[in-house]
Amino acid sequence: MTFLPGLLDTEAIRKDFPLLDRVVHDGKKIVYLDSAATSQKPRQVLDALNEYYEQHNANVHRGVYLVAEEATALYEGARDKVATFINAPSRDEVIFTKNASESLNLVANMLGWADEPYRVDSDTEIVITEMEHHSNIVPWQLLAQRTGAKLKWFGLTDDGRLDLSNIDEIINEKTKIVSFTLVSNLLGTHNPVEAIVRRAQQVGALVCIDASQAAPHMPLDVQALQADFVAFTGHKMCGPTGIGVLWGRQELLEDLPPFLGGGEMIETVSMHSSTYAPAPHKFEAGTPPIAQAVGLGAAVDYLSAIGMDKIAAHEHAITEYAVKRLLEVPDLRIIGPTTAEDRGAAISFVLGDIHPHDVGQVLDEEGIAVRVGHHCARPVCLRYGIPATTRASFYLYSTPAEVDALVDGLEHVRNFFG
Amino acid sequence: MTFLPGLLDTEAIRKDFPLLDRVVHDGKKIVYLDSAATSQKPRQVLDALNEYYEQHNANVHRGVYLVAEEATALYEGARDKVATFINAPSRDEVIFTKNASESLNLVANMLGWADEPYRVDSDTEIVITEMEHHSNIVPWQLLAQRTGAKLKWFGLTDDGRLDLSNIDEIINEKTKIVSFTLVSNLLGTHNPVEAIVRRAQQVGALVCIDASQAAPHMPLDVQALQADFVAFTGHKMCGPTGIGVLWGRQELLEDLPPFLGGGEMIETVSMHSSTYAPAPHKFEAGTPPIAQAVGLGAAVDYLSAIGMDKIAAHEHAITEYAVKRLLEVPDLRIIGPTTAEDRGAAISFVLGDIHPHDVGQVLDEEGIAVRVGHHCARPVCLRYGIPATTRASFYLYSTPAEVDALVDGLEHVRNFFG
Amino acid sequence: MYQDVILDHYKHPHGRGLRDGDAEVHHVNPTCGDEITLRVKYDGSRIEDVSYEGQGCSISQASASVLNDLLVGKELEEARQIQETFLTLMQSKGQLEPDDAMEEVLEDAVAFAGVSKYPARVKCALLSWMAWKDATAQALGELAERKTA
Amino acid sequence: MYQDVILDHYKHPHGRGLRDGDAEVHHVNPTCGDEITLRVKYDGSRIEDVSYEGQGCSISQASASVLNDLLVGKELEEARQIQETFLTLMQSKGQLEPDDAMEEVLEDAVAFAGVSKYPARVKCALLSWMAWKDATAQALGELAERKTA
Ligand SMILES: Cc1ncc(COP(=O)(O)O)c(C=O)c1O
Ligand SMILES: Cc1ncc(COP(=O)(O)O)c(C=O)c1O
Repeated sequence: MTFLPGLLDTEAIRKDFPLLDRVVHDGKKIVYLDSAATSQKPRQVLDALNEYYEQHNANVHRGVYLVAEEATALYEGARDKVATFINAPSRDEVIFTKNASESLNLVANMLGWADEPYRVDSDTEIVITEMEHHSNIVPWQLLAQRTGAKLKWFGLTDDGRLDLSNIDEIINEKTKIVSFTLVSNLLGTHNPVEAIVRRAQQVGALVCIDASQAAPHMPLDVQALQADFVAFTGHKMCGPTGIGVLWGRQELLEDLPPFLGGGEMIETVSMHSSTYAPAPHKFEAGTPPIAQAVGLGAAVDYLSAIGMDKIAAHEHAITEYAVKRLLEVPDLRIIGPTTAEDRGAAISFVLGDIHPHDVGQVLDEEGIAVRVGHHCARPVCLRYGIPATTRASFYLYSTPAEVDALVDGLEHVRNFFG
Repeated sequence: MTFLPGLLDTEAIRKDFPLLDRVVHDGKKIVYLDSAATSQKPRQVLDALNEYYEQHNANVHRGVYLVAEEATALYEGARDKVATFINAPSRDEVIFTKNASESLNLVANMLGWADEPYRVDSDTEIVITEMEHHSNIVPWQLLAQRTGAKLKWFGLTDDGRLDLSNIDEIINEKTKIVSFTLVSNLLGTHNPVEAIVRRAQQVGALVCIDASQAAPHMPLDVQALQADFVAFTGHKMCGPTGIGVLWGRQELLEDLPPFLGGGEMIETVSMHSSTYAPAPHKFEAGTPPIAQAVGLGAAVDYLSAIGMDKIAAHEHAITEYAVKRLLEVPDLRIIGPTTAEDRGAAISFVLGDIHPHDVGQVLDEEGIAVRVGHHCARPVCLRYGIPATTRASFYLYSTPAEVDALVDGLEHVRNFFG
Repeated sequence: MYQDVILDHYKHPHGRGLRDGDAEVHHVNPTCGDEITLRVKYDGSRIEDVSYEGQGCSISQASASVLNDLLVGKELEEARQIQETFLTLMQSKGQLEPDDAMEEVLEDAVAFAGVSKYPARVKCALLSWMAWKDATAQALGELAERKTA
Repeated sequence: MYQDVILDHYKHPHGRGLRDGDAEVHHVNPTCGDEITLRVKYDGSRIEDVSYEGQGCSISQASASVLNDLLVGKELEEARQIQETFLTLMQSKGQLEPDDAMEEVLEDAVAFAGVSKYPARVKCALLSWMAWKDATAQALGELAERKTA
């Protein structure tokens, strides 16, 4: 077994994840290398879901009976846990959504309907980057179409980093919002927040950070980031599907208009008009994802008990090893940074002219689960002139042996199509 | 034990619902009479969730590896099940949302951004009713505010029915959309669909039906309803929290613009513009509630195996019995229809001048869980000049003995505050 | 939670009814529809009267009655301390056992200790107290304005 | 799924390259980025040529090569039947064991039976066939127009 400094006790950790015992194709144990798409779930999270449904299931916020009080306490308790996890100044800044995509759409729509000074309209500009996930592109394209605002973006350097050389031109007095990803899901690049935030603050633009690929993998401190909004998604961080988070600065959440209307988000309703509850409830219309919030709370507990800094160190060690081993594979080209510095644990590559679909399919037959395609970041593929990539991504349960299995699998792919 | 014709074998059914064994306040078994807020979940649904997370968890739609194919098949299989459950002409008409509130907001926003002939703007009118849940009021108020359209509504008769006497005036040539609830969550009223649909069709208005309180309780046939959109929510029909459904007619879903932007809902993305996938994916941005859809599929299987007609008959019998018994309680006034005809299994009432909060609290101490307040339908309370109601609501697992427990509890409440 | 003291105040509220005042506020508990209209009358910094009218559950009604008992006749400073002590008690989630000192300050209001275990009802118990705080701010603002005018 | 026949067609595609045609279409598989540009040339109702260029996985490339083999020289009616038979096979979710009759119609294309078990790859296999259908509709529409003009 390969020993790398900084590794977690994966033998113990893997026991918590039932799916990692899954056997596929004639008795091969799964090698799950697709955590950037969605993570596996520890037993602790599934237990929390079951306990919620079996013992405490009720609708939240309005019940005076015991089980309803318990459900409310569990749901709001999950908000407390998430607030602590991201070091939010106030629990009321944590909004539960259905996924990161909804969180990002929520920001875009709030700004479209806002009053000055936040309002995005035809005299203003929106800034994103060329490495965004579609979920941080399309909401802004829609906003630009609907308001007449101009959409601008930072391009990419050849080695997969943001090209900030023209930052003063891209972010200017007209810019209302700058939205970018902390870690790219395709390239793995970890972006320099400070430079962008500083420039945005100079011109009075708001900053929204897509932390979908960061929250699961490293300590996340929304105060240190100095952003105005931070979005992420539960299912990539050991939590259930069906839940996302938007953190926003309190003053903004007070000033900005609601997005979805309905039960839970109101203060008082008459047929003629309604007033809205204070944040976070203002932005949570309808019965919230109660069980999913509880599950996310359990995920946050699970990750925190291990320690986000330890998880980051583990992934760094695995990534360093994986980059090194992958570069040994003939004809393999990494799309994105080719070192483990300032990068996350998702590594995209192309293998000669073998199409990623074929790479993925043959790996699957070996029990190795990787993702192939444009990973919801097609502009990156266009930028590098490739139709798609194969992506292996790692998490706290990933092992050097799995990296080795991937490298062996890729040899097999080369022979197969050679 | 009270015998009523049409009852289900609740002894067997209750074994499927772990929460119904819950003991509260010094050993009292819970009497759960709040299914209109959210239903309890059968073991079969929890098993489906666990099996999904333990064996098949992966992100959907883009994976070429086995588990990803399984996850996709399970998620899309759930869509098939829901389509069959509501007799949809096509599975592609079933959109998964996070709850009924999102479904209703989705319709409102599609119409706000639509081209002619669907576009809601300042020359047009929106029609709802005074008995709507806030989730079918606030989205339309927001749409009216944002577009300048006029919001109109049907009032209520003294006995809790829609007042359709002025239907030809309320729904007129300017009306673009009529949105109303099939069954009221506060009054229990089951509304006459045909008259409203016929008039809407005469003037070329679209019809949206909020079936949140209908889908769990009776056979739902979207073709028979002849509506254009039907919304409902998973957690009230034995499914998980975090999932809702919008059914829409295929031509409409093709013509109408998307709402949330992001991964999954696109066909192709460049930085300059994007094109959208066909429905239902066009309306499902981001990682969908995968496990929750699977759970809803299991719920639909569970309900169908028992039979929606049998469930409706059971609830009718319970409701008839409950109405009769409740009317025996001195000073009790039912808000809503006082017979079991054309009504659902949610019964709201006031008890003399004892405030519903106090009624609910004292009942809770007896282990009886009812909901108190305005039930997210405050205009109904205003209409009947009451601050709030106590609501008992029944489902397939409710028994006559639970009705008796409620009536005994109410006697106790009267003595306590007498 | 339904101590006899609370039920007594509910059935026989003290000081109920709207009388002359320096400021009037209307507060609503959005979750349950409890409402209160409350007026305060100051004589300098002394509370001359707190009058109110409203509809709501026993907890919110009794709490208004207890407030009237406790605050009328007090100096503003002392009233503020009482209000804060009550707030502390209500936010204690049933973890706080009122001691003698607290009982001295809160008198009948210590009976609400049990309510603090029920988050949904805490808002009912606080409704009149929040209204009083708001009305006081308005009244004293007005008085201050009148003085400087 | 990777039958030798498929790999052979992938490595040595038949009829690849763009030649003269009556209509050209460009189809994309949005999930994976596979692309094809395809031209058809008709001689009356006889398919004179199907030429194509594209990038994509072995399945989509091999399927275009097989299409060229099967359709060039055929009468439109027969080509349609072949296309429909292939569609049936691909939508069979691995449940259909091609019989002799089907093998007669599909020749090398029966090798794709295994692909039908993989929903994500079915779209790859069908890409060129959908493009052909579309191009044919355009070409014949144009021809029809030319005739009536
Ligand atoms: C009639 C009606 N419509 C809409 C809703 C909203 O459903 P959800 O809260 O799941 O969005 C409810 C339930 O709360 C309801 O009873
Ligand atoms: C960087 C990034 N942003 C946003 C998303 C969208 O997350 P979700 O699909 O949960 O909405 C993803 C993952 O798919 C992502 O990797």
